[in-house]
Amino acid sequence: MTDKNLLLAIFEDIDPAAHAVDALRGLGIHDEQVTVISGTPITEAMLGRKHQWSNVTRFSLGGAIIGFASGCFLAFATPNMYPIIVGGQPLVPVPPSIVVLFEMTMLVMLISTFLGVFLDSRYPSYTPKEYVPEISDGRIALLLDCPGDMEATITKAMTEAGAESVKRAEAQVI
Amino acid sequence: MTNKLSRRDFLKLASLGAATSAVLTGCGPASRYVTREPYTKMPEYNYNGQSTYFATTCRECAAGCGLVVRTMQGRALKAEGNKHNPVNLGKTCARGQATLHGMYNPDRVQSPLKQARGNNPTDTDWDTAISIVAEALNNPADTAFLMGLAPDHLFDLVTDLCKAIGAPAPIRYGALGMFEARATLGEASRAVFARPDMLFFDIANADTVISFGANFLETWVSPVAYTRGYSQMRRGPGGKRGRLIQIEPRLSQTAAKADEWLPGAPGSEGLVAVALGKLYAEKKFGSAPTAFEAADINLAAEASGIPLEKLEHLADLLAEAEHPLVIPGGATLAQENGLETAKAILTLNALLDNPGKPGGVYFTPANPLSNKYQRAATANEMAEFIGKMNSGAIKTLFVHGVNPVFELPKSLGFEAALAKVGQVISFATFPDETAMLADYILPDHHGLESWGYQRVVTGTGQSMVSGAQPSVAPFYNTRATADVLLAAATKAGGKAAAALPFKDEVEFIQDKVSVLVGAEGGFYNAADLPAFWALFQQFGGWWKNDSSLGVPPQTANAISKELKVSAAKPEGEGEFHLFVYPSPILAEAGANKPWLQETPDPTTTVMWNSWIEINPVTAEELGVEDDDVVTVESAFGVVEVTVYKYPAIRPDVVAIPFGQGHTAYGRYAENRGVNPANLFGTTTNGAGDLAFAGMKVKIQKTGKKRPLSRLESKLGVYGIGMSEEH
Amino acid sequence: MANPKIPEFKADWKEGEEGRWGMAIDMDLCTGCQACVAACSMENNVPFVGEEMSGYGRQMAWLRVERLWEGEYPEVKMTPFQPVMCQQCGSAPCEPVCPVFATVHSQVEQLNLQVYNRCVGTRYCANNCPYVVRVFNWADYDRPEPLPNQFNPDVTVRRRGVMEKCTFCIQRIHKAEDQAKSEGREVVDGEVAPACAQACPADAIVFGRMDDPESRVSKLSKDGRAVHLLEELGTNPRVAYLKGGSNGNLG
Amino acid sequence: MAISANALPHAHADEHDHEAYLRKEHLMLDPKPRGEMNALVMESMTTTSWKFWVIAAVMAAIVAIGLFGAWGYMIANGLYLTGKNRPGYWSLFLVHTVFWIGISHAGTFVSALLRVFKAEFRRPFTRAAELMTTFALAQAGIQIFAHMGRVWLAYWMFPIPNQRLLWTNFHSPLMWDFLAINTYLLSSTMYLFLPLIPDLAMARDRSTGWRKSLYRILAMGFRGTEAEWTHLRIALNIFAFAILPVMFSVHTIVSWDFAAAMRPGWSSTIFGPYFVVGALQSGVSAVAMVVITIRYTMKNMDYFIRKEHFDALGKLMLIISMSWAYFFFNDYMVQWYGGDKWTDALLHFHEAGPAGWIWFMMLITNIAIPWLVLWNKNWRRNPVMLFTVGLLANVGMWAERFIIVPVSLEINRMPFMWGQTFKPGIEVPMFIGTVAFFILLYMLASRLIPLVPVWEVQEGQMAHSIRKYGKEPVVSVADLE
Amino acid sequence: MQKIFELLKKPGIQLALLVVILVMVSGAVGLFYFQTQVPPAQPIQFPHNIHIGLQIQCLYCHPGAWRQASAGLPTQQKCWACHGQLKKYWQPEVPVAQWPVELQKLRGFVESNKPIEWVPVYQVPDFVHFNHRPHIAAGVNCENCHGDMSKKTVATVEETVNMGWCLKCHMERTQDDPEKRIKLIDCGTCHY
Repeated sequence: MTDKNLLLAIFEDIDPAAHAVDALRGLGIHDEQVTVISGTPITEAMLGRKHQWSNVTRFSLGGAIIGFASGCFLAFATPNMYPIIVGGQPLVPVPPSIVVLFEMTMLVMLISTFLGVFLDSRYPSYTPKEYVPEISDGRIALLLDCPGDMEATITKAMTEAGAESVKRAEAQVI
Repeated sequence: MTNKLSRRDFLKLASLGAATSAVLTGCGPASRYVTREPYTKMPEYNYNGQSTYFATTCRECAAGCGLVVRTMQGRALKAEGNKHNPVNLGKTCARGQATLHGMYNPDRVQSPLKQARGNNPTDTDWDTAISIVAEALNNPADTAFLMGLAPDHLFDLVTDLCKAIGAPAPIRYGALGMFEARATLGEASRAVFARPDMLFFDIANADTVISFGANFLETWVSPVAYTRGYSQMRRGPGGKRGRLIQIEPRLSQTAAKADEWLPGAPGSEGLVAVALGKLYAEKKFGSAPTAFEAADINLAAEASGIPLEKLEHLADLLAEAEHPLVIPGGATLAQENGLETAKAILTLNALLDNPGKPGGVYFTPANPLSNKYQRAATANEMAEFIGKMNSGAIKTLFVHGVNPVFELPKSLGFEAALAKVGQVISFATFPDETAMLADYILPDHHGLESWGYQRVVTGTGQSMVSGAQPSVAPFYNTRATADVLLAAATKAGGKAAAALPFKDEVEFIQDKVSVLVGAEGGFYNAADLPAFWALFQQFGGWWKNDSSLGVPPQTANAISKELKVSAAKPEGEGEFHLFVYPSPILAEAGANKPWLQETPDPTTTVMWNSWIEINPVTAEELGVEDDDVVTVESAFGVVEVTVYKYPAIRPDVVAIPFGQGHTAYGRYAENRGVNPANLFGTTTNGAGDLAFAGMKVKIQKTGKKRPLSRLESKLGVYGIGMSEEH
Repeated sequence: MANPKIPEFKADWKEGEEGRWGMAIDMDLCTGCQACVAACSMENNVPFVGEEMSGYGRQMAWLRVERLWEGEYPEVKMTPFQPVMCQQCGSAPCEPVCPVFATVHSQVEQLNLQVYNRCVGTRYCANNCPYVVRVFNWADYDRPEPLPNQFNPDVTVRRRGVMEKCTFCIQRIHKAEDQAKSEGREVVDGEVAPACAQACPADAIVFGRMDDPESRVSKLSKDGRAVHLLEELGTNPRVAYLKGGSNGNLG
Repeated sequence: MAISANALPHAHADEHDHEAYLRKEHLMLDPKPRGEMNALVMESMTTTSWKFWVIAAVMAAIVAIGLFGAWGYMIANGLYLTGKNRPGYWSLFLVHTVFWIGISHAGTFVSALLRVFKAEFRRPFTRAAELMTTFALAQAGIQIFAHMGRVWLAYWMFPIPNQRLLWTNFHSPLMWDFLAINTYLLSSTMYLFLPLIPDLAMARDRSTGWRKSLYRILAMGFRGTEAEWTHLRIALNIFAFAILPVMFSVHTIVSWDFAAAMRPGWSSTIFGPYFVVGALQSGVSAVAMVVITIRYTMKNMDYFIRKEHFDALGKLMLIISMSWAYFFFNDYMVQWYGGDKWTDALLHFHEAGPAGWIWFMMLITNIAIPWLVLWNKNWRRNPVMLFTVGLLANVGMWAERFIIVPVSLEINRMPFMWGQTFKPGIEVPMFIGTVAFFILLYMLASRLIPLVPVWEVQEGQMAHSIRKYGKEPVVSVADLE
Repeated sequence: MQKIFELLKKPGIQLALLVVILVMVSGAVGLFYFQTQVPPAQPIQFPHNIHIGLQIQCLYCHPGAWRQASAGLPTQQKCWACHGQLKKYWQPEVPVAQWPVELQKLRGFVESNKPIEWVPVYQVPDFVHFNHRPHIAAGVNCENCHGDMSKKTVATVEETVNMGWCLKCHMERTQDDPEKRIKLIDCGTCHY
């Protein structure tokens, strides 16, 4: 037995889970020590937890900037690297450049948004994790990082809050 | 002789590498590396990727245009006009441009062949071939030569040979000669100007030209020279743009360039000419001379379908003109009344007082080599010759430069007569119809591989002979016919050997042109033969600097003779006049050149096939549409041909171009289109020329369809498929 | 604000700029004889495609002689023969639409270039050419031996999937320029002629330097009879067509 | 599961009936426990009859021969096998490219636009529509590549450094097209994948064997933590907003391929929106067809897809058909009124030329039939009727592209070079091949990918409830995000 | 064995393996391509070094270079013009069989009167129209492109001749002359 344990409490509905979150706070468990896992997106607010931090928007913004820059490179720099005149048009045509800028901005922005999800969520990761398949059937699970000595207290509090089951979480290949 | 296809041999994985790199680059098969080095000791300059140019003479027709052939590493790349040659002054026609497709044609006869009239051809060797020729020369009385209109040096050689051994003189024939009715023109010239010469019409300096169906921009006599003349006339040397009026049943390419096209009925041109003469004389002098006195103007208008006002208008134009000129065309003379028509037209020229004046009619200059003008045989002469063949009097027939099985009207029965000839020896370069029926094909070089010369008959006022030299080494195991004959003559010995004591063709030609060494007034002068010969090759011939056109004698005589012209009586039954014209692109012998086949006809833009031109109104009456196949039937033959609704043809006339319909002659010509010569009859005119333009034919719908390949868009050009209103 | 100058958006050619090479075609003289078509095909290794293909609009000639019909018999008239080849537009609509720079404008020769080996075959240029003068290699056309002996080594042989068009015989221009340069002079008028102009029996096609006001072609192009095809499109073509009668022109 | 709207106590029987009707009608009001729904979806994926494989095999054969076989043959021999000529340099390949790109639009439209505007009926078939986007774009890509004369050099369109020192020509609408289609293909694929992750995790949790390994790899270790959901939701929001302008830009740029050209009839400023609406017309119709097909061929789909969806799609189709008619009229009107003689000739050629019947067919199938059928609620909700209208609208849109590309190409400013004949060539088997390829891909995907986004459906069901205002039970939706 | 499997499961190892495979494949493709670029053996292993050592100018045997597009390869006459006079070998006491092998080959060509089929080493593709003359005129020396022939026997390809290589030089040499640069980077200068 270590001094820290991972407990997995499974709830059937949102309300008991919210109660459990409150109960945990009462027991002095920090929000950071609790991970909520659910099969359906439920907002932090539903459980009365604080807002989750996400870097995806920053990735998007960064991507948009990189995309714009690469668009600029393609539209403004490459024609000058080997100047070729076509159709009596200027070397760097303004209206077509706007198309290039737009498409490149969007492309890199969306790619980096996508990658942002991956990076933020640490995808892909196939290492064993604490998880039970019932979650994707609609259960809500609280994954508690609890001090070893509080295990019994917490288990009891969870059961009281309406947990279906509380057990030691074991990392498994999922 | 190496014949490397591709430099890509040098890639180790040759086939794979070549294929992939060619596909990847989208370019190839490597034009630059098609090397052909005929000489083992190639001159250094020839080795380095520089072009060498050889002046020679075009052999696509008999006009004698000068060519300059660009060659590189022993292969000919391009035929260009010889800018010194007075006939074409550096210009060429489409046929001249495509001449290389003849030389590099995949279907040439590659070595001497022995065959049983087209069956079981087997290669033979030249020694055997020469002994066979020699044997025939030993029996001169039963030997006959049938030759084309080019080249002249060979004709001269054969003439000398025949004279020496006592064989009948060689006969020349060419379909273009027939289409131009040259004999008729000569006869008319004899009657009007007292000399049976080829005439030169000075279009360049005329200001009003009325052409009776002379398609001088297409195939007539010397098209490049006359096109140049036309161009000068339009620019107007005197600051006045010349005017051209064409009277012809269908709008030909020449008529398309005319200011006015008058669709005169075939056979009525003589009447029109005399009517014009009368109107003109009355306008200009108040009364008409004897020749035109009896002309019936109303009859002319009625017979030709040209309204009276138009005739008056033409007479006005002639009267206003400073340099009026009237030209008789081939089809116009190829009528039963053709000789009278020709006389009428020449007399009209006499009335216009243009003979011997700028913009008028001249005799062509005397040729520096021989002033005898050897014209093509007429239909009558050919019929006579065929009769001789039929009678079995000819044991050996030599054929060179002509394809009578294709070019002669079928009705004359040449093919049947050929079967009665003991032995036929063809010198054809291509496996044409006649060659296929020969016992031996002893292939001559292609024109660009040959030595020779051509007397220029017309097209320039300068007296000239156009020289030919090989631009490349012979591609196949062919041999110059002159060399074959010389070798055979030597072998035969006797008179033949004595008459032709020449080592080879070149020596013979040098002997012939040696009369020009030191001649005065030439483009160049050379004191001795080697120097002359070098210049002769360099400039591609010899010619005088100044014009030496002959002036026809006083014309008063001519206009005081009465002209008897009546409308032509058509031959055969049927409701349509058949108008056959030589295809401006293919002419008589262009059908085997793929690019000529693909060059669109100037007026119809049709490629690769034959068609029959029918007026849209007539077509509607017949119930035929574009691309329908109809049968055209004359008393002598039937052909099936596709309809082209031609908006500019008389409703009672149908036209078929001549040039297609080969049954042999290589993959590009074979079984393509129809040969309208199969429809021709046997009627001849007063000069013995075939009255091919006086045929009547029947047309019947077959219900079949055969789309024509045309460049133009029917939709855009005729608005087919769209109604008029919007 | 005296004389406000409107800035030019599409800036690279200026009104009145003639270009370097030009052609003038006298339609009064052109007899439609097709010598130019044949000459061009022989010079530029243009393949022939056979009856079916050519009838289906796949003829490869770089040059065609147009004519239309007007009226009905007997008042029928054929419009003058009009050879149409690439007009070498100064402001060519075909050029900007190529995604890979396969058709570009030569700044030196002021010609419209087709770089065969760069072409990927989108055929946009052909669509955008108002003169419909570009042809596409729909297949590798068969030229049986020994016809390839005739290939002009100065001109690339094109294979399937590549666009091509009239080049004003740029190989001849280069050769003449190279020759002139090695002799330390400029190309003189009449020194270089494309195959079509060289062959033209009626001398209807005149080729030469447009930037030389004394050259035959620039004089002809300034003639009152000179028009340009589809001038209203502003493509600035380098081929002038002389309409009407040729009275008093040329010497 | 019980995260659901509980039924209110009922006062009257008819109220109860009305509520029952509402529940029967709306999927969002007819919640099932999540586990049950999961089971339904899993079952729909794994229940495969032999007929399925027969059809799949036939499709695969058509793809192998009609598409790849024919294409390979064409690459080896040249484009003379097609019906193209001068002046019809572009023809069926471009028609089919535009056709497939048009179809691809609906996926994004249904999924992103309706997501942005929270149109709840979208939920069960967003994935089906997004799959269509990706697969149709693949077909469009095949057609574009087939169109190229030298497809093996297609990479020259990539703006990458190379030994020739040459870059690409950004003046060219084709280059914009290349960029836009690439952007669209990549972003729509990502947009398909992101919301798929939770469903893949679900499938991972309830499958065994090779499926388990496959889903395990694809789900990438998704558990459903708050953080994961948050990232996903934010990303989806960004995607939904950003992909819409991309979508509009793609079809606008496709239209610029034509509109930027200097051709009568093509050079039109209205082409952008006209093409976009046309794309939606064919795309939404195709979605309707796909949805109907799924509903009647796959197991358990009758729960997820209901008449309300047919109804909604029918309404969409009607609106879009009206807009299309408007844009068509707009384009025609302006060209007719202000066009030069060439445009006049072209418009006349459209109606009176040899392809005139296609022009009239386009008007009938795109305007007359949708307007006559879709106004009626019962007809709209009739799957056979809706399917037929959808099919005809697609035929009509094909006809529209046919009129715009090859038929318009026949008319140019050189009447001598107007077109004269059109023979369809190898494009026909290749088009059939792409249709088969599309169907095949879809069939295979339906075995591998949960076609219904279960979590989205459940999310929707959580948010819906029936509230009573006065005596009327009213459907209300809560904003969960 | 088990350990290897365990190792293989590590993403880093997998990535590294992928990179190795990619490198090998591209190497193989490159080698294949390179192989196709190696010219086959010359008919005569001509020793450039000896001839240059004898102070024979490049342009003596490749005279086209200064006046035309193609530099040209010498004919057998040109070779024999000198070699036919070389006293060293013409002595009766030096029979042909004792000549250097390559010279025997040359004599073979002369006797059989066949052209020497030299294999061009520097090949530009068909669609590139290269011209030696302006290069020589601009002062580019032979060795700039062909390498120092005085150190080589048979010619080898010294530079990767591709468009970038051409352009690099063209751009470098025209840095101060924009007018010339336009000419030298114009597509139509080489491609037509």
